[in-house]
Amino acid sequence: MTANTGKPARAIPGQPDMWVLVLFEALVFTAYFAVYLFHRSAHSELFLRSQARLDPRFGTLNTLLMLTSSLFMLRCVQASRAGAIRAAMTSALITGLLGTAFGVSKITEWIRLVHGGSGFTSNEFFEYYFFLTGIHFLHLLIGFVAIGVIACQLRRRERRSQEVVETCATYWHTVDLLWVLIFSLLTW
Amino acid sequence: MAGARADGELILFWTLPVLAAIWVSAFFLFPGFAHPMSPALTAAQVAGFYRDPAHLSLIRSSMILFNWFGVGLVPLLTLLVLQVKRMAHRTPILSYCLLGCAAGGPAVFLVADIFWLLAAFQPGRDPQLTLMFNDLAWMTFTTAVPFLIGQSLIIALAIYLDHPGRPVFRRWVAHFNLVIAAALVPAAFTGLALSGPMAWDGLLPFWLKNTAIAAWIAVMSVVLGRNIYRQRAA
Amino acid sequence: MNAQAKRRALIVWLILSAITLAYLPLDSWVDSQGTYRASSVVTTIAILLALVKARFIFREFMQVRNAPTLLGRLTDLWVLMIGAALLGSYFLGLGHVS
Amino acid sequence: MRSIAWHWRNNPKRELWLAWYATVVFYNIFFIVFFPVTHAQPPPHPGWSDAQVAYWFARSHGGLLAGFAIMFAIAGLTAPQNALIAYSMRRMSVSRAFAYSYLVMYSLSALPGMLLLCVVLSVGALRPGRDPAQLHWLYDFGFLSFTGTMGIFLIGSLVWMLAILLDKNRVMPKWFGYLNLCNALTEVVVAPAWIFRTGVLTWNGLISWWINIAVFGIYTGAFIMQLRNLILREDFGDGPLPSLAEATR
Repeated sequence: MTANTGKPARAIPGQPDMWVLVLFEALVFTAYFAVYLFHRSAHSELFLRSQARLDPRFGTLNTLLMLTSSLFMLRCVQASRAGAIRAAMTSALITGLLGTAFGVSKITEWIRLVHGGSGFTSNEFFEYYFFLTGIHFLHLLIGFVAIGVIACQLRRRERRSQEVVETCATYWHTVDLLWVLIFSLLTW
Repeated sequence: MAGARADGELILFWTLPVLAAIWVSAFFLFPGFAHPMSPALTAAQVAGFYRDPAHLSLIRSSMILFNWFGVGLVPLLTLLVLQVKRMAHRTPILSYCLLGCAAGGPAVFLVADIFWLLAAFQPGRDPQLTLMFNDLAWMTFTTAVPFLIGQSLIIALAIYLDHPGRPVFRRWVAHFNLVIAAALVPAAFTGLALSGPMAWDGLLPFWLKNTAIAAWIAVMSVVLGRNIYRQRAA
Repeated sequence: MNAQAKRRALIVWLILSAITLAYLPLDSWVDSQGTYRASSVVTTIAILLALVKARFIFREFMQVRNAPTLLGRLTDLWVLMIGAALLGSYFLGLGHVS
Repeated sequence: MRSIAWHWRNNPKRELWLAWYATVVFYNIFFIVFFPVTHAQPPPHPGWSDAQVAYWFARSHGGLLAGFAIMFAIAGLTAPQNALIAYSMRRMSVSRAFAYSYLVMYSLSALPGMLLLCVVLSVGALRPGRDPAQLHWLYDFGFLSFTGTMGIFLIGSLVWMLAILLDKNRVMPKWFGYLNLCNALTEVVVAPAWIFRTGVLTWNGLISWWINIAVFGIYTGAFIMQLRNLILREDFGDGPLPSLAEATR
């Protein structure tokens, strides 16, 4: 467990093993993005016309929700490290609620698009759009499991493992990180 | 190891005669086995085979029986797994292997069954389609040897690695399983020949393979039965 | 110390949110052209802003700042690699316009 | 030769090593058969016309029949691999349910994972004169069953992941547990192969095949090495496994 007084030692937050997932998934997504960008610049007319059918307010709102959830996740970790269980629990709860809001907003956007005639199979751009946002959504769902694990740890109070809390937090920030990249590439 | 935990093993073992009866009757009911259908038949001949009113009910009933036989073999294979578990191994890994084969083998076999029944379900179909289903059935049936080869090799290995002083099965059973595994291998290569001894109605993929399976079931039943009785007496 | 960390996190969040909102004028700039013409400048800016955000998330939210230097170097390398791959494939694709 | 004989008689880990070598041999033969011999991988295009499919079958005729014949003969080698992975979970501090459910799932994995493709493409290659439309049906059946039925590999990876993350016996490193999650996610990415006939998400697509196969390759390499380490470290107890350095000293 990390010392919570004095100058903190330089330690990797959580299990170093989680960073294998973070860096690996970042690479896999980079590969997806590279394929997307290549085709986008080769067929820019179609992509830009389709992109214009996205409402940028959804993307912006989702990004703000995701960033804010990350902020509260960081607060949760800091509070747990300082032994403030109640504050940590509240932050974890807010993180989960913001994640839920993100999910709801995402689904709303999907439904709107599909009703507007832009589905998964409509054209090449929407193939990428639904694929990337869909696979990200899956990461978000796994993120809820991570929040659940944090909540279980916090309920154990003194017997909680700060390492597990931080590992799960790192995963949640990865979901944020991937979304920030998807947002920048799909909406613009 | 013995005692209450072995209850019911004898009943499972004695399902064997029923199973054998199903198997033998299915084998002789199917009009394309006693004189196996050649892969060189034309589409019209194959369609004629399924359209023959004398054949149709025989094909259907035999394949339904075969379906039962395939799955019925699983409890008996599981009894073999338990014998392997009794051997003096450090790990349960060989019994895990055998359990995997016991599940995989019948599953592959059932696929062949589906294609035969599909061909017979509407014999009035375009002869080309009937020919395709017939090909799928015979290819699946004939090449469905990977898990049979696997389980023979695993049983042989398990016996070789058993305690030499107090073996569960005697060593000749291992040698026998190696011979059976070798006899099943040619069937995997049947796709390479449409006629001759390597075609699916030929000497090696049909007669040798099916005789090997019959011999394996017969011999393994006898040694398995002897073991179960001996272990109950102990 | 805790209050200080909290304030730092809040500032980071404000910066990241501001960058997010900075994308909005980029969009209208594209649309004002009337036609859907690809603008390499917009895409490049969008990618660069995303990289800046990614590095902030790594260092501040994921607390790489307090982690051993190796992890810091590794994540920086990753940001560079992602950037190179994204810009590279984008400009490579421009050569294959169909 | 003498040393092999000695290990055969005396090595207490001989069963584990046999299973491990079976795994290595299987993947090597699998690679040779599927890539250079049959050209079933990288997969041909799903958007082809009947005539193009017929031409593909005609061109790879002999390779398909010979290559898949080898697979029919050796596919039983998957059993030791699955048994070894199940054994790794049995050695962990988790319920036996993990090992058994993995074993059950993977006992059937060879069928959608490989054998259906082998049978169906063999039938396609069997008669060169078959109607191209039927060849096309066989072609679709083969590749869709091979690529599109990833449930076993998805759930299997998740079961292994959960066991590794919960384990207190240090049987597998935690990072490998997380790598299982990465692999599971790529098994989801192949699902759109049922929908698209062109693009990057088809059964031979840039994303659902090329990127996925890279992940799968890394994952397979990692688990083969981790199983090797497990055997080296195995002490046949039921507590935490010693580290590799301690075990091989």
